[in-house]
Amino acid sequence: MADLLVRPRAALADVLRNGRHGASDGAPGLILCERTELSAATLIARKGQARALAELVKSAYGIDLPSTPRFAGNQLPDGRFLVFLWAGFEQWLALIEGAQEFERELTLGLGKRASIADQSDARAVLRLRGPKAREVLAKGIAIDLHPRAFKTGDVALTLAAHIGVQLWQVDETPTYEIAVARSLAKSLWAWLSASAAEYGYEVVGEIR
Amino acid sequence: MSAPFRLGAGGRIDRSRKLRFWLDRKAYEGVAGDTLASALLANGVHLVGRSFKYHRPRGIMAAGSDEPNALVSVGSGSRFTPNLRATQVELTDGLVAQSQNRWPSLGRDFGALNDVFSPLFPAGFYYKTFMWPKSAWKRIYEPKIRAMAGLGRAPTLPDSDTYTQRYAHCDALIVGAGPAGIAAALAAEAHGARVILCDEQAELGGSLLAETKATIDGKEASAWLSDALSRLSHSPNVRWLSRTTAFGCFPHNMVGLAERLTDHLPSPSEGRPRERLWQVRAKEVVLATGALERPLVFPDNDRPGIMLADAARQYLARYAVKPGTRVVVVTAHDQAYRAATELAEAGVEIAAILDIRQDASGSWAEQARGAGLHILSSTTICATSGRHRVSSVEIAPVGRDGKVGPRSRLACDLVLMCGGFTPAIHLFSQARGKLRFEERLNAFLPDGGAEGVRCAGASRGIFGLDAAIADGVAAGEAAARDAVGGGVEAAHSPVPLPKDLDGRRLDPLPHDRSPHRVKAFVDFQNDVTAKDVKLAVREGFRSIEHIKRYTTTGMATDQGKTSNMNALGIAASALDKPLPDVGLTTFRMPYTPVTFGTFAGVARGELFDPVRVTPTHDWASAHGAVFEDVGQWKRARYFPLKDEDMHRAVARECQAVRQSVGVFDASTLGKIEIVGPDAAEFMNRIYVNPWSRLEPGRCRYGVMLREDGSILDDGVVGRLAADRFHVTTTTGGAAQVLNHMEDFLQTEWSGLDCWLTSTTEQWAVIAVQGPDSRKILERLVDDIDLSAAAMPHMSVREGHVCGVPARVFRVSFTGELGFEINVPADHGRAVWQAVLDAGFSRSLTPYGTEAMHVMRAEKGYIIVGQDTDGTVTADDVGLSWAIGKTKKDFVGKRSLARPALSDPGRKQLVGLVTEDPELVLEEGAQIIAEEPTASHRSAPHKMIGHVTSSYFSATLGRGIALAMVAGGRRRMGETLYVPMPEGSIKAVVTNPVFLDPEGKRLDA
Amino acid sequence: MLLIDCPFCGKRPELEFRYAGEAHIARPADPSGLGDEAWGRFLYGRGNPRGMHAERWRHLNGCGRFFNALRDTTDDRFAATYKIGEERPMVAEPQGARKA
Amino acid sequence: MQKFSALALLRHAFGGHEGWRPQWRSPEPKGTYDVVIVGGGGHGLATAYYLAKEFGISNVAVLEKGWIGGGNTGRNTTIIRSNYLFDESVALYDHAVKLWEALSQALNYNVMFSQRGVIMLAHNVHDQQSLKRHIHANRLNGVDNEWLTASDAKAFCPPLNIENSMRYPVIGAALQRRGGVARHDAVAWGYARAADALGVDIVENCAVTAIRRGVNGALEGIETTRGTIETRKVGVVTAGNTSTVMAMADLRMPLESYPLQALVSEPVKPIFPCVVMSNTIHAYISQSDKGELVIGAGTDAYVSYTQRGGLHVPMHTLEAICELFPIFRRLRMLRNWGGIVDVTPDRSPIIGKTPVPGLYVNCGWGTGGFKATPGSGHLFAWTLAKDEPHPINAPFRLDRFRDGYLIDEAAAAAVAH
Repeated sequence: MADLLVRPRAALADVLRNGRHGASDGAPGLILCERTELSAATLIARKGQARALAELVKSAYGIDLPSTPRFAGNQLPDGRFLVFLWAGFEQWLALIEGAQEFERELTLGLGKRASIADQSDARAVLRLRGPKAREVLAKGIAIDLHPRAFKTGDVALTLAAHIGVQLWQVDETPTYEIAVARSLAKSLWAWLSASAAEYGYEVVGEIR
Repeated sequence: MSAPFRLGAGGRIDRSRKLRFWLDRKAYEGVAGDTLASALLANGVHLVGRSFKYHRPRGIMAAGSDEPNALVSVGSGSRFTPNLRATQVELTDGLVAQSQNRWPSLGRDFGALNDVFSPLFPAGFYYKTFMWPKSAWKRIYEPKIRAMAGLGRAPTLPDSDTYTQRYAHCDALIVGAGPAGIAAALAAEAHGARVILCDEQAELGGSLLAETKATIDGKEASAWLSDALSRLSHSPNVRWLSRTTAFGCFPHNMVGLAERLTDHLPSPSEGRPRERLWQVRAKEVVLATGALERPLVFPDNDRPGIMLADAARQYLARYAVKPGTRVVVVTAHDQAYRAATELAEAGVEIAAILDIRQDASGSWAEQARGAGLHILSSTTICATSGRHRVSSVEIAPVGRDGKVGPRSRLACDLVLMCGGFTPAIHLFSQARGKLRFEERLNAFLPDGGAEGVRCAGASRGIFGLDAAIADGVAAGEAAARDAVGGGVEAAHSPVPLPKDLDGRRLDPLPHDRSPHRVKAFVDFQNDVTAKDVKLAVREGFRSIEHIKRYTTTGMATDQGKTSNMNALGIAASALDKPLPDVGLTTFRMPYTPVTFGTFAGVARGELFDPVRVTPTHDWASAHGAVFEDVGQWKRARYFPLKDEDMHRAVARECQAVRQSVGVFDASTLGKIEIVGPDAAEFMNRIYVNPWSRLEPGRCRYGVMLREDGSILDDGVVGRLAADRFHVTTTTGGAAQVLNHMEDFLQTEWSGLDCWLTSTTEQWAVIAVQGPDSRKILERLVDDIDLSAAAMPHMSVREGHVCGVPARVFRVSFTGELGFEINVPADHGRAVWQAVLDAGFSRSLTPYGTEAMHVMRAEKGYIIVGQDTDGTVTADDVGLSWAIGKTKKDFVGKRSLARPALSDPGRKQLVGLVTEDPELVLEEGAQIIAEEPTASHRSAPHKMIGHVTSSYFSATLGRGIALAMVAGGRRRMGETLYVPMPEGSIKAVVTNPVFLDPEGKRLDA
Repeated sequence: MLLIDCPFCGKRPELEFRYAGEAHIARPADPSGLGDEAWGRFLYGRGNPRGMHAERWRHLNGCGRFFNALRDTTDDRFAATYKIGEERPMVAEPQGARKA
Repeated sequence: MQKFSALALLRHAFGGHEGWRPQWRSPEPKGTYDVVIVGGGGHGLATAYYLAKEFGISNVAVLEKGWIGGGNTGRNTTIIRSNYLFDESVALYDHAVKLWEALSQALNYNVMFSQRGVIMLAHNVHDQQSLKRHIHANRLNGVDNEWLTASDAKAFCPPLNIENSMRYPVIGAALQRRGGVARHDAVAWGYARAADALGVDIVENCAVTAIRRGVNGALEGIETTRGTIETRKVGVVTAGNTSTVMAMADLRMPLESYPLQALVSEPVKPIFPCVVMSNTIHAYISQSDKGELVIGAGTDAYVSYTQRGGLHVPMHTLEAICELFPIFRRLRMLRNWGGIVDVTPDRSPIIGKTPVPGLYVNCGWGTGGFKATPGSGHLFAWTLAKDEPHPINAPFRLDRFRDGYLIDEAAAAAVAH
């Protein structure tokens, strides 16, 4: 009966509506999409194994495991893009596009040096880009996102409208990504969409 | 109907845009750029309010946020707003204002009787009376007092506006956009600082807005201002905010700003927020908040038409309004001469300038003399008259000996007063800066001590345009240097206090009348007079805080901006102490009142607090589930069919599980993965249970205590491998359990080699419970042997369900054969559906938390937080079997040995069955041992316990309850009593396990 | 809102943190060897000083780490934050400390 | 003592109120006293009053480092109620409510005790179970407390929002009709005036700097900023600063001191007829005689003596207020302030003897001390006079934290499940 396969449903599938929303004049202040294709896992370095783990990651994936609130990524030989986001002391969140049983894959490679837990379904990841991105985020995020203070490649674990999030800056446009606990994703969206409304925003299938 | 007191030219107003507005249903006309106050003055209207206590007629005294008198209600319906200062209300077309605290009308106010009887109402009179007869206080006195008090009416409809908030960060926050503030902003920006500049007024510029003659760097002041503003607005590093009040300074340089966005617009465009709260984290703060003009204290100084001198000058210069036609000026400060001179130039008749000082020699005084104005030095005011507007004053010379000479009368329709200026140090003081008293100014000045906060200009006693600008430049540079660093150097230094400071008057003006008869006001809004302050001192109130609280001076909606220093001066001389020794009342946020909605922002409805939902939430709501809030979670409580009430729905759901099968969403349970070589050791220390011998693939019910011995949480734990545990917690306990575990792992046992990861969000948990549960699961699982032999009760297997990687637990919170399927959350909804489809033929029934509660109660399973509270131990609820007896230590073990926790009289968990099976006890009901006889039916009763859980059990056909009863386990079979208002209910103590005590169903 | 210097994440707003009480109160190695008096002191006795206070914080909505801090309870200024296991830094006792 | 009455007001009116004398003296501290009360707040002044009034001990000094009533007495939201859960707490707080009911007459000072009723809101099933447990326990203790449905609550307090659109809708409430508010300053002044009239010395601007003990460890006297005072009995009633004062006797207390903020709106005409509390979404509100809405915010999260807290705390409180009372959204905050509250592990006070002979302590009232002022003063006076606790405060002894006999009102409220 394993053939009776069921289809996954992303955290925000019920609420995201592609198209233009909020103020309709001029270009949208913000463009957003949910990154449904990602697999995720948490890595925690085993006692005293952080350096060894970093070497392993470097040799296995050619990625320098960040030891500060930053992220680092690399295109794997098979074309998939893998990133490691700093997620606390000797902890990381690993994200990869479309992998089956990502946890198993990582465990094979890194299991001796780190404890790994699948989080592919535990978080919703939003990508947002646009001239008003900082204005919108500043309505609920208390850290300074000014280019002088928060740069491309920086990662922050913080609160957005009282909801715990992991935020990182992808490029200077600026483009940001926000990871949020699955059960709270709709609440975060309620706040984000309300905050973006005055600038007008557009929901799309994906942002490249 | 054009405004008779509006000048034909000048001012920062747009005469071409006429605005119609109403006060108390009378229509007037103003122009764009007016405030309500300036427009009323332009129409010759001075009477706008009534005072708090004596209901005295009051007019417009100031021109800004320091106005104590002219409070009005504005708007109507869902936008009605009371207690606004007419001096701050920007005029809009169609604006509707009402005067306050009067009945039936502003002109004829019955409340004014209070003024007649005022001798009976000195400061604090209400502490001395209204005590007899005792019963009259609640019925008569208090309601009367309350009805008299209060100013405007509260709105009666929910606010239809919205509010917004945001965080901001900068190197230098500059508060106040007068000359000093703008100069500071320019300097800080030039040094590369990120700058925020804010000002409470609609237009930036502060005192520059009333500078009609002065020049700066060779430019006219107004030109300099517009150049400066355009430079600031073109800088990417500057954000400037008008209509924005910095209302509070908070720890670590967090400053709160309230920005008004729509009140000045004719029709608030829907969807646009009315106000915005800024939470600004500034590396450095520059306070350029200016200074407040002080009134003079003399008899009847509160009549409409008696105004602060510089306020009158601003009405003239900014709004082109003549506040009167014949003016008497009374002053202790040179600034008033400037006002007189400029009014005279505008064609206003200056009847006289009375200077309480012996001679005034400042430049402004010289100009006034030059203009031939009539100046009387060493002259005071003894009386004023005019019912709704001042019509004359009685003046008298004051001899060198202080004696008041013969009076003479001067007719006038405007009296201007100036007692000097008080630096606005409110925010500096809030920031915990030190203050020092400056004799020569009769003012407190900032004296360091506030980290990253400095003052500039008049707020630190630096008056005069050029000095203020120079001081602002120095402050802006210094702020940039300290915030940005990197070799930025300050080229200028703060301006020193000038030698020839003048203008120092805090005492009331001398007069020749009986001190008991006259009212010389100190706090205008709260009707506090000089004699009230003296009375407080006479009655033994020595601290200024006591005097303030006893007289209520400084406690009105202006927070004493115009009154505090005068009250302090009067108190000091009454106490015969140097003023600084009397102390200064603390400055509190907000600087001016801030709308509740601005603090609350978008937090309403679903944005009030985040909502947590499970993957099946939408399915459940689509199928009519009734939800309950558990922490932030929404949990389906029951699934009523058609017209079912909760009672019948729950009965049906329970019956399905007991007889065939039901399905339940348990995704909200907390899940923590504990991994590593020392995982078992960690478990042994955190839980009361022993874990070392638990086989991989098996589960155990775990209990953990706080260090004080009380139960923290419980849940089933599965051991997936020798070094890997899958821990479950209660829904509400998940966060604190992880925090508890992390605390010990990180701080006490950092040597242990294991790690904790929350997997609560990763897994959707679908509980399939009931005799038929196995048959249904077998259709969805093919790589796990679910047979009783292969997978006994309390075991766990990893495999696939519907082809999805899954962890399947054979566990039960219902007492039936049952399984809990853990699948990745994205698949939760689909697997849920698959289970429903597979169970269709067996009438599989979704059930909610209520049915779950009933069934677990039938089995005597506790719910932490319902059957236990923070005082209950494992033994209290019969869980001592779970404690690893051989373990030397675990969290909470030592506390269990304390006398109170081993007391034989402790409450213990028992079952209760009512004599009448139909009766369901009330949760929270109290239990007593003896039947209350008629003789001692009345309280107090000796309570020996209370009902923690109580339901009607359809399965057992009776009400059942769990209760905590003192020495309960020794009372099996005893009859106890539950006294209710309607009479007491008999109940028998039983074993808390009501159903299948041997657990046959579990092991099916 | 305080600005707290997390040893792992840097300066962050107080909202992200959870206060966790007085620092350097080590759990006794052998609790069962302690009398009620001593155990009661361990559970409940607190210095609660007016002045420099060694306290625990957890960066709950951040990196999740517990750490220690020295803060003057008379003006809420932090003198230092430091990792669990590190010695309490030497800092001058502030003005006005312990004034009743 | 000059009698206060309407007649007296009238009489003095003719003299221009020149005839009023100080409500209490401003004496220099004497060298010795039978009892010294440290702390001139409501509790301390009440203690001194009852020592003189009920136990004939009038050679008493109340030492206040600042101005009397300047601590939490003058900074709280003045809510008075006795609907606690445990027998011990109910006895303690209802003892106070009974004294409140006759206090104005007893002190000849109108403390404006207004029994307008206190409503505590339930927002979920767990709240309901907990409030019902309180209601039944109170009823069997002879203390009034009744259950209201949401619409009953709305009828009792018309501004209350009971819409289901709320994030946490109101599903019911507990009402104690005898609960209410009082004028906080008047309580301090009234007790000061009455105690002074009985011979008690009230010494302001006098801070204790040291506690002197003899060879046997017993208390012998204290050092103050205004000189040494010999005494055999000292009662410490210094809410907010108890740990600091007790440290002078080398005692480490089970206390932590947190900032507690409160605020008032601008005054408006009567609109709010009672007191409403919601422990679940953290809001406490009533309307003062002057017309201001008096609103309690929560404590800040950390120990502090600054009497000031963060902006986010009043923000959170006003979010709750606006959710519960949408018609107040346009009202404006006039004044916000902070106090320091001593919090015990079980959220119940400590009233009794200490390990130091002659040293007594009354502390740990957390956020709820004002309501207990008369009862606390009376019981503490008893304990000081007889050197043993009154049966009502016996359970609130210091050593309960050694034996574990906690009176845990907070834990009893438990957590959501």
